[in-house]
Amino acid sequence: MSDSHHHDHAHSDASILTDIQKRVKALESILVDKGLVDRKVIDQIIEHFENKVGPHIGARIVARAWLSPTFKQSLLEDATKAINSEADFAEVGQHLIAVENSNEIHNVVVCTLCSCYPWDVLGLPPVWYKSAPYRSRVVSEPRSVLQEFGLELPKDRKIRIWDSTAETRYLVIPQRPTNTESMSEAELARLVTRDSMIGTSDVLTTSE
Amino acid sequence: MSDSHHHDHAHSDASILTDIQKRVKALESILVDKGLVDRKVIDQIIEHFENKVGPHIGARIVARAWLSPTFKQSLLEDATKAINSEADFAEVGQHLIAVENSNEIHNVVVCTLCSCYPWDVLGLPPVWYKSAPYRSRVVSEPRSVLQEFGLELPKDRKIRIWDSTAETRYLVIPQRPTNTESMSEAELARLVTRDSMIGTSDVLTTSE
Amino acid sequence: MNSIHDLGGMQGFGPVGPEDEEPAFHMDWEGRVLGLQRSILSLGLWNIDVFRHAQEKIRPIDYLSWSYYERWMRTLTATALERGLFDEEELRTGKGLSDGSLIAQKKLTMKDINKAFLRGNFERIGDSEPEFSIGDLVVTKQTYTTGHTRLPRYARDKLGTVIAIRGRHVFPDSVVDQESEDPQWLYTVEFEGCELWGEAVDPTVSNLIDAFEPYLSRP
Amino acid sequence: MNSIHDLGGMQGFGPVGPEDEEPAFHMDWEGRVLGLQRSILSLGLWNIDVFRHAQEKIRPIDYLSWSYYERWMRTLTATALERGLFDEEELRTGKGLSDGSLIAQKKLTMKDINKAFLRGNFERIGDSEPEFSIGDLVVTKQTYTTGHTRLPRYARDKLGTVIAIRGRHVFPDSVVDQESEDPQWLYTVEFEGCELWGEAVDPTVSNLIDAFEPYLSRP
Repeated sequence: MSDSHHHDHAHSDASILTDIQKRVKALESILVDKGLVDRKVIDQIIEHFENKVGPHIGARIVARAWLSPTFKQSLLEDATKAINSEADFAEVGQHLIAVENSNEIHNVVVCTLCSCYPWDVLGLPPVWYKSAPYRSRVVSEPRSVLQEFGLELPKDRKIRIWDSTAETRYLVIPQRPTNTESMSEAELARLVTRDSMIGTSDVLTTSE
Repeated sequence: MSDSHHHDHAHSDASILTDIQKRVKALESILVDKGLVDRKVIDQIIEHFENKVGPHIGARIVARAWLSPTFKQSLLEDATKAINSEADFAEVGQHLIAVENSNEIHNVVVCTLCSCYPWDVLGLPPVWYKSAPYRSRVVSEPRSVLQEFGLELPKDRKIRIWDSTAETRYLVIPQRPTNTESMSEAELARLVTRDSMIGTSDVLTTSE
Repeated sequence: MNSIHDLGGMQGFGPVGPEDEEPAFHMDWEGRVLGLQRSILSLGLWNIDVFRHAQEKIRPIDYLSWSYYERWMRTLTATALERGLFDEEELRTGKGLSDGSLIAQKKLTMKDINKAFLRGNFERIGDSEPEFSIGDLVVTKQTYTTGHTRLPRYARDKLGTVIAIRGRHVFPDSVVDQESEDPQWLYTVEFEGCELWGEAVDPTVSNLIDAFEPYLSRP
Repeated sequence: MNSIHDLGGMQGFGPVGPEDEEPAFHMDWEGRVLGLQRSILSLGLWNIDVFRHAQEKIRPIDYLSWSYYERWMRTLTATALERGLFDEEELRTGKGLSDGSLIAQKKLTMKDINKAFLRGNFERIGDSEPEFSIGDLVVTKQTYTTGHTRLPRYARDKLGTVIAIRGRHVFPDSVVDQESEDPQWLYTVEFEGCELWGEAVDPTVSNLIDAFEPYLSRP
């Protein structure tokens, strides 16, 4: 990185935007001119991440796992295979690993080294997931981090912090809330938030 | 630290100066107004560190150690006591520790956690000593750091890196160069550079 | 390398501060950068490990100052320049002056765009057997390299237990340092929190990493 | 705490870059800050450990952005404010509005200015005997605290040898966390470089730290 310029909060937003926008535009133009990149492809990638993938995918997977013990078992054994075996789920990539919360264990996912995240089932990671505060502290003081998300776990609940250091990706299967026996998969899926599949929140309850 | 403003290389020097100068002036004025600080005392502290203390003090100590085996022995046993026992040296503070270079061992001093430095014998530490590049790398890759200072040690020379993590302070006694048998203490002291007493350089040789 | 990217266990960055109703992108150019990153990786000239290592080489002050997608943009630009996708003059003028087809053949097109949406498979089936079994105690390596590693500082030289074998995967350290896939067995290793953080830490916590076989030895 | 100040073993900051003929101060205000720091510490309201910990609490991005004396100035200001040497209004106006003699009596004057030039003695003679002897093998503590420690991350949970006993000293961790001097025996501990950095590292290197007794245990 030979360019030593960096940005400061004291700069006006306008000047940051202009500088970065110019740089991004230049990078794209050069690569398009050289025939290495297609603008329509970039448009389509943006469209995909803005509108196609997102936590609704993971939520349906979780809801199905709540409803079907067989599916849950397959999911815990090999999540990629389990999901790709269901006809109505879009294909997901390799080495997705599902980890299940219980009354004994709560799971939390992080990537301390960069920003590894199960994009194909949760969409783009939120800014906080990629931020220094989360990446630094959730491995060493998870309870204080979870409290910032409003999640107070019982004191004796075991917490497992999964650091995505390789090309495996982790999806948390949160606990199914009580009083949801009569709910459909679609109704259940609406309770499953993005953060509950990262492990930083509980799912919504029916009363919410 | 509630103040989140910070400075950027892209700012003009003039605006940095003005802002910091104002802040320093305000801090000083408030404390003077309240009778907690005396401006003349501050002037005198500056005068002391600009003109009184500096590597010339350490250099004389080293030169004397080269000339007097008895003094060197006392210095290695308790440097503060040894220096304070010599009538013509100014008093130095507690727990100065002298470490001697030899054909077997080369010593280097650092403070990885802040900027601990033997001020009373070397004066103010240079900026590089307090900087992230030095503090981070000299403990783990000393030879590459020493090379940046132009110091190439023999490959089998043992290197001891002293990290000043407590209220002890370290002074390196460099090796006496050859062909200096006829030199006086004052002449020898002129060969002893600041960096040679930190361990990042050799002393000057007579030919220089 | 032990740069600022290796954040696990550091302190002082303040509260996490999640945002309500966060959009996919906060600014339009962020989406362009993501699209460029997927397109450039699809050229097959370097992989995600090289992209990650390029981010590790960002100066710490810049790493903390730049936003996430600014880091990407700067890293893409620097790596593309280094690898000859374009030159300084093209970067200065913002115009591509020569045909890129000599550099790369595997351009991502609308026809095969799904490749950009499906995570690649980094598993490489081979003859070797895994050295460790589930339940084995292992000690992670102490290491210091200017190259790339996926063993975080907080989990080095620590005693843990193998809880899963994940297959035989492309080894990121070798990809970056030797441009070789050098597949290695991958394990999930669990550490008691107090092994990593000391006795004063919450005893209910355990930490897990995915560790490649060269990171591990028997205690 | 494990903040950015704990730099030992990190990478990515670039070359050291010593300056020729460096002046004592690069700008006039730096000297004023040093004079203020010595004067304020002489008030006896807090000691150097508290001053150091205040610097550890600087946000990492600020720690890396601010110059050395800017860090001091910011830290002095923040600590003085916290400890009631002045209030927000005085800071805003730049004028001291009330008499400070109620806050501190030990003002540094021209008569006793030499106190500012002589390092204090942090040794505290007491009854306890040192637990360890020269030549003893010791293991440093694994620790994680939001408080203050003088045990760097790179030297935690490592095997070393006591090479010197330095006396019984004020314990910085207790000074900051409990406002108590809590004196502890202080040892110089030597570690083989490969114990800290791995087998690949230059085998001629050893690292030494000054470690307080509570940091050490027997292997």
